[in-house]
Amino acid sequence: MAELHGESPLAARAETLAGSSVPGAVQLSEVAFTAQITLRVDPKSPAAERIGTAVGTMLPNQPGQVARTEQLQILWMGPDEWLLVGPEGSAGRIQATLAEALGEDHGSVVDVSGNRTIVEVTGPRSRELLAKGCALDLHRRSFTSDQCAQTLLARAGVVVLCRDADEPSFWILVRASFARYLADWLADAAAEYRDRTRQAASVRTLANGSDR
Amino acid sequence: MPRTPGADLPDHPDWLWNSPEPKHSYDVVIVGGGGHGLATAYYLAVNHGITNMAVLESGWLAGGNMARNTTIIRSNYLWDESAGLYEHAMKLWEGLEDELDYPLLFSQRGVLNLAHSLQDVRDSKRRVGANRLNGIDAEWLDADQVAEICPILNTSEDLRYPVMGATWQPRAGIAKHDHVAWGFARALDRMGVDLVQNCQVTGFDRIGDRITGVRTTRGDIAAGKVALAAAGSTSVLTDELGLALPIQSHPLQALVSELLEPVHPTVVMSNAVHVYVSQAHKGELVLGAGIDAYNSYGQRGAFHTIERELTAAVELFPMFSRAHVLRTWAGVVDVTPDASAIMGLTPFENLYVNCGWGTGGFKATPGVGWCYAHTIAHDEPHPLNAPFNLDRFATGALVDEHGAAGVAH
Amino acid sequence: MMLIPCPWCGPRNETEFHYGGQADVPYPAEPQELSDVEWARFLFYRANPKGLFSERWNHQAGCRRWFTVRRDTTTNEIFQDDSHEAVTR
Amino acid sequence: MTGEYRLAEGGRINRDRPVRFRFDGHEYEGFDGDTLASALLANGVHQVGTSIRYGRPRGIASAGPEEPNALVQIEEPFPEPMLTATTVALHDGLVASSLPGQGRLATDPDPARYDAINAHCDVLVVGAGPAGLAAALSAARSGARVIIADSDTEFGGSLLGSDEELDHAPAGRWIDRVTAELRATPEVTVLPRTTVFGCYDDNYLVAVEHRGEDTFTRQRTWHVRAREVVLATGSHERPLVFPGNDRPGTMLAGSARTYVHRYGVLPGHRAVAFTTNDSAYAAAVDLHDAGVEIAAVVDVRPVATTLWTARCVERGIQILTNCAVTGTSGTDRVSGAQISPVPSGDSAPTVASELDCDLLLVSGGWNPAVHLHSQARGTVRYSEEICALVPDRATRGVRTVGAAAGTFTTGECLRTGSEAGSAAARATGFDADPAEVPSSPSGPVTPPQPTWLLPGLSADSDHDQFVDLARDATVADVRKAVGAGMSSVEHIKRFTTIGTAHDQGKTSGLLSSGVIAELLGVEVAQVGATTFRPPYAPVAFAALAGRDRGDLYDPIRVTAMHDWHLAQQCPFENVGQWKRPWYYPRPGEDMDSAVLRECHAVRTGVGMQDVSTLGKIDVQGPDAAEFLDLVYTNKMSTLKVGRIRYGLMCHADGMVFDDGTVMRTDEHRYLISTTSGGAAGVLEWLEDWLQTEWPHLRVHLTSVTEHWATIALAGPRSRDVLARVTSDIDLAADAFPFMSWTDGTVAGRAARVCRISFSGELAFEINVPWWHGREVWDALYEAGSDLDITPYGTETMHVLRAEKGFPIVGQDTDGTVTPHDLGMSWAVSKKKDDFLGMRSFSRADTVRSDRKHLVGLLPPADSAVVPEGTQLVELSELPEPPVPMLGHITSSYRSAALDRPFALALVKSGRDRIGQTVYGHVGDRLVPVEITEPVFYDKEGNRRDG
Repeated sequence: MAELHGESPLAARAETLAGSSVPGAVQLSEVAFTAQITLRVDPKSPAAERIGTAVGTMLPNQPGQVARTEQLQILWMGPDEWLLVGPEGSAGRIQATLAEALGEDHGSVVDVSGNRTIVEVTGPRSRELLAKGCALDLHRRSFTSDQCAQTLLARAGVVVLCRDADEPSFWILVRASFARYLADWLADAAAEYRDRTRQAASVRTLANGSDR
Repeated sequence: MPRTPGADLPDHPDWLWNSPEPKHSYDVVIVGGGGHGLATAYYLAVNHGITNMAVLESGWLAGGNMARNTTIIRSNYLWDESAGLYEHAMKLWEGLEDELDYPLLFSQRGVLNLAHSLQDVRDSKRRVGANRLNGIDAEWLDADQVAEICPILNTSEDLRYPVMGATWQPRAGIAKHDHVAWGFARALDRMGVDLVQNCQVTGFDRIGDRITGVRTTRGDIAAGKVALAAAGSTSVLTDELGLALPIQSHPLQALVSELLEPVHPTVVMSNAVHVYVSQAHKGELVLGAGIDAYNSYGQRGAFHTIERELTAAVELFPMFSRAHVLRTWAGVVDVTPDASAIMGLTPFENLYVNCGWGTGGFKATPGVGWCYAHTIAHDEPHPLNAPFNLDRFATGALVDEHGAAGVAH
Repeated sequence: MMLIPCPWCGPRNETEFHYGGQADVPYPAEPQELSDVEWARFLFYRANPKGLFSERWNHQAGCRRWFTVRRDTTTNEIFQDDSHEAVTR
Repeated sequence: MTGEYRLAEGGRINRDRPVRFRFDGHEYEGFDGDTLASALLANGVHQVGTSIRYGRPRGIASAGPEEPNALVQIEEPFPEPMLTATTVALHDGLVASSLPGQGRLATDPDPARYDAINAHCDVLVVGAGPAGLAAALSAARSGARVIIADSDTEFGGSLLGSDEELDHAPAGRWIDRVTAELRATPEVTVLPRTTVFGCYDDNYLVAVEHRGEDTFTRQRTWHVRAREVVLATGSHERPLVFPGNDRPGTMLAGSARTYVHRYGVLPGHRAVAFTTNDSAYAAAVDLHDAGVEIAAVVDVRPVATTLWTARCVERGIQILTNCAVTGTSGTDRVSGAQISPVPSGDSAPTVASELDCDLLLVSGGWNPAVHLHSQARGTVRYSEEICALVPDRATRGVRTVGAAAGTFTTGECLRTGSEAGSAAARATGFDADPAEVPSSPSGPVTPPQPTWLLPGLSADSDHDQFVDLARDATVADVRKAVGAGMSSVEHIKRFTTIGTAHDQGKTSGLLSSGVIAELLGVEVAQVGATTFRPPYAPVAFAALAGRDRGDLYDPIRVTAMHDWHLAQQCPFENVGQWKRPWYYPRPGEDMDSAVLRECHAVRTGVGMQDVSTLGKIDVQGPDAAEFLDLVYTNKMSTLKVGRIRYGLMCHADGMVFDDGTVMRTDEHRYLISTTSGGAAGVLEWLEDWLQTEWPHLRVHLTSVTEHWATIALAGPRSRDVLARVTSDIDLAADAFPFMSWTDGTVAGRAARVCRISFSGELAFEINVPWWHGREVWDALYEAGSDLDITPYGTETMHVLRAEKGFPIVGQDTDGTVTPHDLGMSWAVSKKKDDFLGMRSFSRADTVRSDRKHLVGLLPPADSAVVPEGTQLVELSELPEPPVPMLGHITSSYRSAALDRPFALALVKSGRDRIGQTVYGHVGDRLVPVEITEPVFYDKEGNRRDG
């Protein structure tokens, strides 16, 4: 649906990401054009209830919790703030649903689809790769599937979303203007895996790798 | 075998100072035996004939920020008020080695303040112009001229924030901080001034709003006048009097490398990327960074500050790549809302305050001593420190040395 | 690198936060009624204790919420206020 | 002294892998597993340099990071200054040279890669000696996440330097078994060659991993956040102070053992051991068994321990108790040691004998490595028993065990280590029992006899008694410091420079405290020691800089149209982290001509600029209007839906800190814009007031900066261009008035179009979602091609706004400027009870009539542009400094429209000086400039509607 959506923030880095992907280590790719809506509402209010009913799941009330429906992922962003991520083209529909459920009550619904793009990081070394710039404990004991966190990755503010803790898969939501920086940083961080496929010298470090 | 040139320091004199017991009473008691306290006592004695005086130090003499700073000396400040005081200090520095008869290793190797953005350039030229009109040596240099003065500096375009030029003060430089403090201390000792160490001031004696002495861990001491020179610890003292001061104490970190063959001929400061570097006399690189964000008296800072500082250092000086950090440390600097000091009278009779020097205290040392001594002796500020009064925060007549904000639009 | 307990996101590295200085310094109710000296107190004067300090932090890189902790300025030990209520300046 | 130094067998070196290297110009061979020091010793090279002050020959004194002497300069594979030969792992192609004082930095760029990684664990074990391995094992078996790090290339610590048996088998087997188990445990990270050098708040420890010269990443910095820490950092042997104690061939006793057992190297052939404790006996015995002739063990204690006496007697090693080494002979290497009975009182020692030797082993006891414990704000105390500093009070979550805690028998180290490991794991919620530990035959250790200064020696010998070999500091230096009145260890350290070298006093620190204590006649405990500061061992700058280099030093923020700008090869301006097009030179154009052309195009035709970088914040809620009235100086509640108003923000101190437009999109909804550099700061500042001061206001803030790509279309022909790409917006001035906005379709994309102008010309600002930005930009560029539509950058934008007298926050202001100073009192509401900054406008200093005002300046029409930053003075000739200054030029350009230079300036009472001539101080010339109104172009504002 690119004709609908024009040019994604990382279109110009598609090759960089693909070229940095190393089978058996990490795969990097952009997940572009998702619909992203910021919702602000008092979680204890009837409006929050109505919204939960309308979208088909209660708004997650635990920090870092992610609720899923068939169409949506609802990320906890703050005590009265959520980010709803849906398939491309659905921003209008989501806004309408939320606005209707919100009614006259105090809250806000803002289309921020263009604000952030998403870098998908998968593969057994995903955690190690992210650990090079992310101070969060991403160990599966501490950061499980359907958990998210707003934090820093390298020098960019990001939302890290754990899609799968067992077959490591993460979404990194990053501001569009920072996306190229982050892609370049990730590519540089992944360079050693590409190198390892060439170098036997890597065996020792693999054995001592921290991604346990 | 010849000794390595420059790898060592000149010897100290055979005698420095006594460590006397405090007397029960003095004409003047100075609280704080750092550079400012010692210099103030020195000029009180030399310029104003006051020698029945004690300098009280809670720990070991000159063991606070005086022992922890990066020893940069310059006077190229923007505003007339600052320029006046710092340039007065600079002139005193230029005669201090002879006056104290002590090898201070005062080296006028110049200071470069780098500009990394168009706004840095505007601000730099503005400051250079102000300096020159105030009679302070200052020049604006473009990137090529900067490279001539400091060839090891990366002035290429590929820096994330390229060096677009710099201000240059040739008379600026460095000195050996301990030697400066010890030079003053030795002179004071000779003039019969008591330098009392391990003597913590815990409170004040007062009659109404008149201060009559101090209480210390080594007994009460009566004093005709009490002058505070305690930098980061000033508010701890004034809290005893319910005297509020607009200062906040922050960690300021520095570090030093191993001894290296001379490579760095001058002093380079970059506010934009938060690092300043000189190569000291023995050959070690001395680096400082910006202050840590939070209040602290811990004399220790956070490691990410050091890492960021070294990243900037290696970007600016690629050849430093494999130099090694030998030691890191931190001082406690007292910062004011306008990044300028507070020096003058207080609401209390016979109590004087000098604080808020933030990161600029060392370079001002003799100037502070001169002006603060005048303030204490005459019970009124010297013209040079008159602007640095407490009232300015009420009137709004600040001396804002933060420099211009980042350019917008 | 301090671990600062965000009441919402939990303990995070100091680098995720912006320091807000002394807590509980409310904006004066009637600024126009204050003398210049009183106004200056609000603008420029903050406590600077050696020891326990009630201070504000903003979880800039996280949930963007401001909160208050009590920290010992000599050891950096932090004692968190339990309340999730909006803090006062 | 000649002969073979490498043993025929033994040691942990790989004799199948010889390694060739060069030192001081000579070719040598060693083995894989050697350090540079062990390889040199194996080649009979003992002197590796000369001392820093006196140029005295110095040899290898230790086998570890505590080495005070053996400093080397690495020449190849890449120059690196000042490493200790005892810690440089030997590798092919290594070329090194001795280093007498100052290291040398490479002039070529460092080709190596360095990076950093964050790690978390339940238990971090620092040190992989007996205590550390046992601790890690106990913790690991509980399932806890464990990291164990050790500086050395292999685990084992002190066990590597002995022939100790564990469970009646060589200790090496136990080491290998435990290491293998740890590597095989899923939640354990094993980090050899990794030095933990810093311990910071909340158990944040920093380490550097030396991954090897041949690896992709040469060094990696580890940032470890540990819930519990076990410090098993071992101890450093302390040398002894006596005349001639610096001659090459003088070596710490324990280190000599290490050379024999670990490297299969004999540090000498005939040795004298001088000691105050048992450890030199172990060395003497082991060296004897390895084939070294032991001339004598010289023990200051009146009686030696039975155990060691027996072992010496078995081997015919003579023991001289109550004796001391009081002098050495030799030139480049020790050739003899003078032995004297320890004199009683002050009677001078009488030299009883001189023993020939080429190796002088010394041991003054052991200093626990309390560095990290102390960095963690743990306290230390002086232990009279072991004559050293030991951990006292520990901080939460930090345990110190083994030799680092003053425990010196292997059995105890194993036991306490195992217990600490399980205790640490338990503290993190794991059910951990202490792992069983192997049996160790090592007997009790008798404490050393405190020995700092040998009594009775004449003062002349002070100059030969070295306290800090690295700094060439002697007893004479300490005596001089004390004689000068110094009593604080901190002062004496600075006076003598003891402890300030590369080793930061690992061997000299406490030794100097002992010497000071004796000279002052006080207890060592009173003297204390200087503070332990990070790093524990030197760390390369580059290792800490990691990968934040070049373009990754700081994020480069770009807009949706960035590739188009790149294609024009325009120079960019760094604005905060943003890259913004500065100007778009055509072939052969310099900046001035390009900017003049761009300005002319906007004034006469049409130009376009990428203004996406401006911050945008969505403000929603029933109290949005009230909130904006509080944070802007002017009134926003009266703004009608569909309209736009310019707004100024001041801090409470009344000084301007940001500005932008406020668009009312709905009764309860606004979209405000901020400066490009200020966006994040403004949002946080707004949240601050909203959350902490006015939580009762029902308002929500959402940053939407990057949601929108924004294009400014400016110039008299801008309406024509826009008309070609939009059908559903009536662009007529009356239908679409200045300072209003409308939604519509532009180039087939949904857009929000505003009629705002920063140039004074008819202008439109087109906002589309980010991913349509490039496409719409292209469409507009295409649509305007026949009108020669001209893309322009920040410079032209600055010129055009300056012609209209619009200030730029941060350029025409510097944090000391009020709206009134800017002549923008019109933007300061008089109808509001309060807003941020209002109270400050009535302060004594802010009501001064002679404040600096923003005014215009006109230099002579034919003159050059006066540089920005130029100071202004009143007199046409410069008096002697200090010269009073009136203010400075904040913006200065050549105007295409006016065909002359012009400027904006902040000038004292500027508005009262309009018409006056003042002088700009350029270089050392004075340039006359006339003070004018700040608006130079279209004062009446006729052009904004086209």
